[in-house]
Parts: sequence; C-alpha cells; structure tokens
Amino acid sequence: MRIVVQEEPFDLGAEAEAFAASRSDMGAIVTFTGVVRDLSGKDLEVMEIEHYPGMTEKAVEKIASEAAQRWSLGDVLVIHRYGRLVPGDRIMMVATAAPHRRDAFEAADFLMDYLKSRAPFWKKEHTAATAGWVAAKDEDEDALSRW
Amino acid sequence: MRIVVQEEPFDLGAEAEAFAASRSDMGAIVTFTGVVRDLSGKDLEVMEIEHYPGMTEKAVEKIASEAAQRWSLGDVLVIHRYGRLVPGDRIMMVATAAPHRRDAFEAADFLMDYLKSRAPFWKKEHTAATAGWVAAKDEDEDALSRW
Amino acid sequence: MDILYFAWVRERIGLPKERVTTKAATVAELVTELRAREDRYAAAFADLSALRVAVDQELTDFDASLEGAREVAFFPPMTGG
Amino acid sequence: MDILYFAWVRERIGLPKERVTTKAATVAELVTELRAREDRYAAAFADLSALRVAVDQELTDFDASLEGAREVAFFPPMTGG
Repeated sequence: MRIVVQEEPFDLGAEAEAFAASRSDMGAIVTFTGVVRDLSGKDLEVMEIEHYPGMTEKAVEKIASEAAQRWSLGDVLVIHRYGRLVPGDRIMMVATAAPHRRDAFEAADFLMDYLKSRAPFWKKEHTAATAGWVAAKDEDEDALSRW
Repeated sequence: MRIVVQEEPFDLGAEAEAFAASRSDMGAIVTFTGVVRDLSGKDLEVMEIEHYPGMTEKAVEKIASEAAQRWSLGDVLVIHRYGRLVPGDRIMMVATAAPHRRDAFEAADFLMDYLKSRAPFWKKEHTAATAGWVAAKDEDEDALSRW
Repeated sequence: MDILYFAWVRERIGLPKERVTTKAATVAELVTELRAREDRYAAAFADLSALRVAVDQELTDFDASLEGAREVAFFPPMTGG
Repeated sequence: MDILYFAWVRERIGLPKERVTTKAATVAELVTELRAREDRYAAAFADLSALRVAVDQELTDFDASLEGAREVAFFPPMTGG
C-alpha cells in the first residue's frame, strides 16, 4: 500500500507501470485518474486544492485499509495532489491489483467514492472574474451507501 | 477509439500516458490491465492465446461501439494480445475516458465482461506435464446480464 | 464455403480450415452433414451446447441461415480478457 | 487547544488556525463559545449542517467529547478526488 499526498505533478505512465510491475502475481490491475476540467463551463483558469496536512494522510490510509479488508487485493496505490492546478492537469490517481477483476474494479470504485467525500480536500475554482468553492454533491454522499 | 490485436507485448505505462494525454478535457480515466497468472496452481508455464483473425477486430469494435453508445465517453482503447505468454505477462488492457467517473468505471467494467465472453479468444494452459483449454465460466456468461 | 475451427474443435477435427461444398440451408443442416463424415467430426459436434458458431464473422446460433454465407466458424465458448 | 479552519470557513473567519483556551466539554459547546465571539464566527457557524468537524484529525460529529483533544478542525463537506 502506498499513499502519496503531494503538490508536484505525478507521472501517470510511470506510476501505472511501476504499480503493475510490483505484483506480477495479480491477474487484474485497475487504475483511475482524475483530471481537472471545466465542469461549470465558465472558463476555469485555476483549480485550487486545499487539504488538511496530517489528517489527509491518515484519512486516505484509513480508506485504503478499509478497501483492503473488504476485497481480496494484492496492492493499493493512492496519489492525490494539492495546490494550484490548471485544466488538463491530473489531480489524483488510484490503482488496485487483485487476483480477480471484480475485486480490482470494485475496490477502485470504492476508493474513489470515499476519497471524494471522506478525505479532507476542498476545491476552489478560479476564473478570470470569479472564485468559488466547489460544493459537495448530494449524489457523492449518497454514493457511499452503495458500499 | 483505438482497437489493437497483436502478438507483441504492449507498454502499459506508455499506453496509459498517451491515452490520458489525448483527451485532457475528460475528467475521469479508467484503465484495466489483465495479467497472466497461474490460477490453477499447477505450475503454469505458458498461456497460449488463440484468436480468430478478422472476426476478433470486428467483435472488439462492436463491443467498444456498444460501450460508447451506452455511456458518455470521450475515448476508448482496447489492446488484446494473442500467442504464447508466460505468467506475469500482460494479456490485454482497456482504457476509458469520460467526463464523469461513473461512466468511465462502468464502461471499462462492461468492456471487460464482453471481451471475456464475446470476443473470439481462447486460452490454453501449458504446464510441464499437461495442456488444456480454459473452460468458460458460467459466472462470466452470467455477468453479461448485469448490463 | 470456408469452414474454420478453433481451440479444441480445431484439435479434435485436426485442421484449422477447410473448403466444403454444401447445400445446407442452415448451420444445423451443415452440422448434420459434417457429423456424418467421420468419427472425429461426430466427436467434435457431439454436444452443440458446448459449441458456438459464427457466420461471416458474426456470432449467431445454429438455426441461422447460410444463404450467401462465405465463412462459417465453430469454436468453444470464448475466454478472452 | 488548536482550532483549524479550512476552505470557506477559513476565509470567513479570516485565519487558518488559532489557539484557544476552553472548558467546552463537547464540540457543540465549543461552537457556542466561538459563535459568541464576533460576527465573523457567528456567520461561519450559522448553519452547522453545512459544516464538518474533525477532532484530533478524525472526522466526528458535533456531539463529540473534547476530553483530551488537542486539535479541532472545522470545514465544509469535502470535495476530494
């Protein structure tokens, strides 16, 4: 299990390759990558991501450990950035390795749902004219009840 | 949409990176990678993958097009190898890019279910002593009814 | 018409492909003709529930018409992914 | 005890962190004390349903005890991922 919380960009290709290479005995590897995009259609210039140093790492570890308990997993990777990102930048990625594909898929899906609502990150969108915090969506909270 | 059926190994890291880089306007990217492993516990030496040239490409394109119709996707990639592979080798990968993560996850999951049972590939396991065709599992056929 | 065999069907019949001349109107009629040829065909086609068929590279069923068909393939359930 | 604020709570109160001395036994009592301080606190804590709280870096609720707590953080619902 590897948890990384950093301001710097990460290299998706290198991370995916290294993650897959570390466990050649796993039949299934799933990765999810989140990319900054202008969802509001109001010319997003900067996506600022604030987090709670100290708690962030603990919360993410707790989520990853929960996934490892629920599914048969060989490995879990979570990378999450903070700071000022621009559209097209990769915010975060998760990767799961499992003997069977259903475990790898479900665990990655679970990790995303929980990182969304239970890891202390907050997003603020900056356009040329405005800045505003992204509101949590009811559907993101509701998604947790799937698990 | 890119469909590749080849004997040669593919570079997971480079493929994941190139796929993600091609659509920076997509918020969510999911990849699935299948790895040869010794599921039977009988010292697998070679996993031989036979396919139906011509039909394979058509069948995979049909599955990918179906995914693109059902979910809001920006792009789809499917790479599937054939020939003689050894444990630890990567057999195949799919990647999906979507504005929203649920579409990316579900479409990748759907692609895997259909590639498993509707793309003309057959696996034969070779050990030092024996060789046998992998039987399709009822659960793989049943999985299609989820969609 | 070309007939293709894959995986254990190919191994049991002993060849990957052959050209046949047939008046069979459906896949099922073609199977009946093939079964009558030799034991190895009868063995390969003994249990149709263990087989799948594609006509002109499209998965179909044993009732399918062969009208205009150029290529028929027989194989076990697929195990991709 | 250290109190931390994040996102719009931090902006509304105007600082990321402060040290307070309190006899509050629960988070809710601490909130009552903070609200009484100044308008900016009253505004930030006006609607608790829009807030989340962590005690010693563990997400909890407003009924939680502050016994032995060293760090309390207030913030809006999280938007990670």
